[in-house]
Amino acid sequence: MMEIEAYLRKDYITNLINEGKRIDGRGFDEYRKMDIEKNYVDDKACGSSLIKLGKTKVLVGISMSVGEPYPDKPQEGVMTTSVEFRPMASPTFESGPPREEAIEVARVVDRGIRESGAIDTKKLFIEEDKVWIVFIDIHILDHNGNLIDASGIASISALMNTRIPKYEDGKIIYGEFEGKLPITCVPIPCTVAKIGNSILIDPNLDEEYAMDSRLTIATTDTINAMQKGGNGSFKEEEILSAIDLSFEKAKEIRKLIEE
Amino acid sequence: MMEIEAYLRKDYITNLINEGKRIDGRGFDEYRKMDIEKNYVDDKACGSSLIKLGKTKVLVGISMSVGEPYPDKPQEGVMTTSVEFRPMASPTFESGPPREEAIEVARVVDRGIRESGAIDTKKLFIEEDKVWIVFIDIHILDHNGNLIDASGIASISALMNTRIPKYEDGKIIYGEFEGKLPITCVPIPCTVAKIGNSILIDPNLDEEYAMDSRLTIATTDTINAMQKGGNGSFKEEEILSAIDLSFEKAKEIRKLIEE
Amino acid sequence: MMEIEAYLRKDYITNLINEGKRIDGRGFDEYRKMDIEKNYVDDKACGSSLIKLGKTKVLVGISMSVGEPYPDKPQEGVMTTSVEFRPMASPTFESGPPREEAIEVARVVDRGIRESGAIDTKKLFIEEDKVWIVFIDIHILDHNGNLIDASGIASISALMNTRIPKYEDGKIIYGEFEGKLPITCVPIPCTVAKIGNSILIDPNLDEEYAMDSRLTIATTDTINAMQKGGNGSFKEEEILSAIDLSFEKAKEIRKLIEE
Amino acid sequence: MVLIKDGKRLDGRDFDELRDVKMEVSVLERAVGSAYMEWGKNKVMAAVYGPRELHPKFLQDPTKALLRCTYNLAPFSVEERKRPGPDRRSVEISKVTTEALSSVVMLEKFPNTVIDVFIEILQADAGTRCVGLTAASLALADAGIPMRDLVAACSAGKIQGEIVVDLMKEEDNYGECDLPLAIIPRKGEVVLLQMDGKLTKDEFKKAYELAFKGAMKVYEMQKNTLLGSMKRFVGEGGNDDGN
Amino acid sequence: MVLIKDGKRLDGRDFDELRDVKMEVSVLERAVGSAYMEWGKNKVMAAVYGPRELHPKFLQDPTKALLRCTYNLAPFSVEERKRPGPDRRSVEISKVTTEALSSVVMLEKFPNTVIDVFIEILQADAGTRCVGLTAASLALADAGIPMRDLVAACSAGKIQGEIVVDLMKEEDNYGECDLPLAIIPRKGEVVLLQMDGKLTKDEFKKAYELAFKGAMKVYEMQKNTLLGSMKRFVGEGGNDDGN
Amino acid sequence: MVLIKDGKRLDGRDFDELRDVKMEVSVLERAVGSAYMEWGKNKVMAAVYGPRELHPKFLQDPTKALLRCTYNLAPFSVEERKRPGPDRRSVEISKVTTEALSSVVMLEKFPNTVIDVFIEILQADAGTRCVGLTAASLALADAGIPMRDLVAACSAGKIQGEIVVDLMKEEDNYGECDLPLAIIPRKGEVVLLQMDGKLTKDEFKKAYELAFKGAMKVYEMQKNTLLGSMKRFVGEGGNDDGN
Repeated sequence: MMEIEAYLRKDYITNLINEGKRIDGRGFDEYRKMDIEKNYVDDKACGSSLIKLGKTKVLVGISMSVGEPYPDKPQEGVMTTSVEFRPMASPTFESGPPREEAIEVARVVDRGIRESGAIDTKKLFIEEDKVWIVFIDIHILDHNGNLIDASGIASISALMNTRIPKYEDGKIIYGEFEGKLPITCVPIPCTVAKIGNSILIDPNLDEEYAMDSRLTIATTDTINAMQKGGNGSFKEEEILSAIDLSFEKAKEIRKLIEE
Repeated sequence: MMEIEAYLRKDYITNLINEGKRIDGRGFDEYRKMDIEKNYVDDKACGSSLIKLGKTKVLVGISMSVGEPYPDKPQEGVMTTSVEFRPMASPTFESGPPREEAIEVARVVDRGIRESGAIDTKKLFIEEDKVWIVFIDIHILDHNGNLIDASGIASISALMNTRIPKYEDGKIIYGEFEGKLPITCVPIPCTVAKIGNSILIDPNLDEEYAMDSRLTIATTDTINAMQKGGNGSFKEEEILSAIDLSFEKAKEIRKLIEE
Repeated sequence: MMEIEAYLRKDYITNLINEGKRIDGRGFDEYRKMDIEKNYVDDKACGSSLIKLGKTKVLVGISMSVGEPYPDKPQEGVMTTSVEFRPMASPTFESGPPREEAIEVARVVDRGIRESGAIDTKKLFIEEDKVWIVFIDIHILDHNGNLIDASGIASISALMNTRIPKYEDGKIIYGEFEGKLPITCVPIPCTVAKIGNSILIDPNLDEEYAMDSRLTIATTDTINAMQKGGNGSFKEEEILSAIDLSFEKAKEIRKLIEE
Repeated sequence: MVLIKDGKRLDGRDFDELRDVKMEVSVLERAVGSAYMEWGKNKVMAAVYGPRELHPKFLQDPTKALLRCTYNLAPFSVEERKRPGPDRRSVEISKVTTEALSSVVMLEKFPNTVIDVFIEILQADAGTRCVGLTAASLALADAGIPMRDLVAACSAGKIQGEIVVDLMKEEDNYGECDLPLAIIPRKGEVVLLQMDGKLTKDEFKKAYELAFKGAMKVYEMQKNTLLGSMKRFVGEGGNDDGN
Repeated sequence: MVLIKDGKRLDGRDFDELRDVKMEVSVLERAVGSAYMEWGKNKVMAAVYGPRELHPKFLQDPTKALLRCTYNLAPFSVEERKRPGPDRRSVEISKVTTEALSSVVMLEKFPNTVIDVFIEILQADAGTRCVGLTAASLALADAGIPMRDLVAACSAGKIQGEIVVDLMKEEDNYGECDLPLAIIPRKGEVVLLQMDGKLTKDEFKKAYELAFKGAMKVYEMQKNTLLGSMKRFVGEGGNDDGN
Repeated sequence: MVLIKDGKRLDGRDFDELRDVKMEVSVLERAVGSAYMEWGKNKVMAAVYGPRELHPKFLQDPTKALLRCTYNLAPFSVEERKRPGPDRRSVEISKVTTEALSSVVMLEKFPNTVIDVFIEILQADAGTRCVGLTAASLALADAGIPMRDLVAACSAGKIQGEIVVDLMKEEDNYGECDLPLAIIPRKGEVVLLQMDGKLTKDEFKKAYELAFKGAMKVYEMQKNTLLGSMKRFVGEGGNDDGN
């Protein structure tokens, strides 16, 4: 529950924003410094990326296993996205099964990737009743705001450097690889926060405390996923300008991770 | 835990009963008004019934799926009964897995149907290792007393209007049907409560607070299931007269749902 | 959490030990009276032993079922060890899934048996993808100290009197047997406690409250498993002398259960 | 699957036409407030308990009530039985529903308490989160919980390249996009917005407008329902009514 | 399977004959009270803890103690291993056992507390709920918990058309009906009654009488066991006993 | 699998040679203290929160803090994905890690509180419990929690009949024995000791000595790391540093 200090901090941030300033000096349309270390879990995972978005740290690892397809798509591989808010990342995170905040992050990241068709799941068919399962595991290590974007960007980056293990005689040969995971496009989620009447991108932790609501828009060449969060509301024009901003920022970020 | 108000209410009800009266004016051997809406979940469930027993509301839906038989009965279909005390139904119900009260309702309803052989499970065999599974899902929506009878009556009513989906090439074709679920008899549970030295049928919520114990008897042409509940005790003659009452009332109810 | 009484008891025990005495008059290298009733669950389990170690009572039952082998050992049977701290056994045990203390007991017992190769799992192969699964279920009934040794000794004793059920046409015929479970050696765990500067074997409950740390050593003709527990520390020479003591005591106990 | 033929949808609707909607309040005895809705083939019940004391105490907020919405899909509400208990989809819907309603309920009036809203989907046929949220809003009003406005919801989507309002099951399954929207009508602002599929910005604008107009229609029905309920209440209590 | 031959049952018993029953109390060190029973091939232990303070506090009843019985089937107690943890059957048996014992334990003497009764089925061979309840009643007496009476239990059933007392496993599996009964002997009233199968009213009466008489025999054994235990206790404490 | 060739191990190490070890502290923003380690292919992070008030209150110890270590293997840290959530192995490692650290942390200084230590194995390649414990010890120091000493850990084992230090994955899989050890270096005593496999007493002595020496090397690295961190801290705050 919110305490006095949280209220004061919220007031302080809101006043600052109303004056057109952010606590860390950024412009309203400016992301924090983003640093992506690809193949961080180089020896064990099939793919991985560690992202530092300001002081937020998220590690995404990709595991591949062989399993059954969904009955309604018998010729396609399967992807599944899990998020763990590790208790290491914040004093408010607890051990135990994911709570609703973690589930929301997982589902929004999942939708951006799934709906854009970023993974060419048709190429993950092995034989009847056997397809590749792609596990996207998002490990939150240090929570300093905007977990959705950090998680989504690290996820697509990790998928882009994922290799498919060798599969012979019904067994996966870990450590040997057959090729790269087929990726068709690069969906990027961008999140804006609304504080007072201002819209600003990539809220840090303090700004998340102060925000009334947020809106995430994941884009490729189209919009692929949207998610409004928080107890506040958005006007139509705010949504439309957030869409423009998302397309623009996604282009910049896409360059960064395609390097 | 019981509070002062509950004690007062219990006293009031008990005194009333001792004077030969019920709070809603019914006779001791009289059910509340019973209203059954068959096929309530008309488009999705294989069978369903919504019962209103006084102000108690219970919705039962039947789902059919294909699975493995029990090893000791390889030629027979399977039935399974679940009860959910939805938190919507009472301020004392909580979200989460069923507690002992819900489990008891499920098991007593299940026994009445199972032991009477109401479902002709031998006709639910499909092929080796494949039989129909009949799911009876009991959804308590509004708890105003006597959940066992409401659940049991709605369950057999729902089963009686259940259709078996089409099954082709190892897949269920939902929305198309092959025939009706084979029902051989109509087991009806009747519950009496003991308050002071009086035995009365179909206790409402207030009477359940006041009752010392209850006895449920599910009958077809024989007794198929019995369950004593509550912290009190029964004399032999009370049990025997409850049996007579159960046979008699079951006949009336059977007519109602066979309409 | 520890209470005043526990502190006083701890002090009392520690002082006693420092004077070279134990509360029940035993020598530091002396086990409590050990009584083993083999085949206690004579009619239902495949093997069983009830041990009384002083006032500690542990019942171990062995169940056999047929299942899949581990992928990396397709020709070998499987063993699995579970411990339940039944709430009957102590006012501090609660219903629910095993807590860390119970898991530790299970894992230490398991390691002693597994690492010594006591069960000849290669003889538990049935046919492709089908092997015997040996379930060791440890049921703590009365906790008066040294649960690891009591559990480990009862487990190997139960395994030694385990029979393999008949298996015909893909089904287990319970109650008929094909032969004995193949046992190659008799691993015995011995636990010492460190109280002050003293090392003593087979701590009872009071001594467990007072002990700084404990060390379990499971032996056959070699050491097969070790586990240090508790918040204190051990010197090298203490460990070495505990090893000697463990080999020696294991011999005595082995005689007892091989009778 | 052909979803559009001769400019009409599978069930004969125009692109901007809602399915049939029925609303009723005070349908349950035990709950403080309740509502029942049919919307196309959807059948949904909502119930409100509280404000009541929140346990355990350390969860209490001395400045406002906690609002807690629980969305639940009955096992038999869909063709292939759904296993009981919350899955990740239900948890997410519960969360966005709670947030949407938190924007209107005057939580500050009931410090240290919890207001529970339970949404049961009894039969599901696409758009259940919109129906559930709309019904929950009615149940809150029925419970007499003070609100700044109602919340009304409606979805839009894209099927065979066309933007249409209020997808039914087949359109949801075989269509290209779904966009559920909830608004607070008096301010005309958005309190729930989700989307998945593929939409250009222009398509989004069109879908947004259709969903918004749909929600405004739903809002009118909500007001009429509550008005009818109040009239009935006045009528029942008054002297001039013979019923 | 032939269950009756020449008027005798599989194990040679007459229709109204109980299996062998053994009882013992004070078998555990840590528990406040405990009992062990063998009944046919059943082996059952019961233990009592409390009255002790109930946590969390909001569960406390200021007018009486909470009684909580937990019935548990050990994994190895049946031929095909039972997975650890409570299943629906165990939960139901725990509930009816708790209710049966609540009728005799003087709960009103220990407000705000809980009395826990743990029943462990170590080997199971039909009728375990009757054995468990009978043992639990002994363990409560052994713990010195004040009771208005003991509870004694016994089952009856129908096999091959005959009503018989105290079914063993094969009779339970292949028989037509099982009726477990528990009574408070002094009042002669029923505190546990369950039944499943097929019985006419007349058959029920016959089964009821057999089970009732069986329970009365069990009651005599319970009293003797407790008397023996008290004698031993007096003997141990006294001066005139050389043991 | 051949693990030793020409007196050298698979990765060219001598029998008494450790894998490469890297240490860093203060790597996380939110945690009170944190550390990162690479040890061979292992990558491990540790974080400390607290001392903070312990809830629920009845768990509080008025004489000292509760130390609670949680060891967790990330799903992608091993080749075949590990299902999230604690398994029995993790629970056991968490327990022995907690006990090892309890021997040095001055818990008595913080009554009624809890100190949480979280260990995340991000990439696993044998010996993770030793790495985790070593990192946890650094994180506690980084958090400024008063300790009597650091805890340093290292394993030894037997491969192809030879006793060697610090097993890597292949050696652990195909070797005959693993013996993880943790010490409090100033007293030279053992606070964690586990072993499984087959060892004679003489082999144990040899393995013990190798592991002990390995842990002493690790201890030196720990001290240097913390010293470096302090220097950097002093440097950053001081006037004479141009960085």
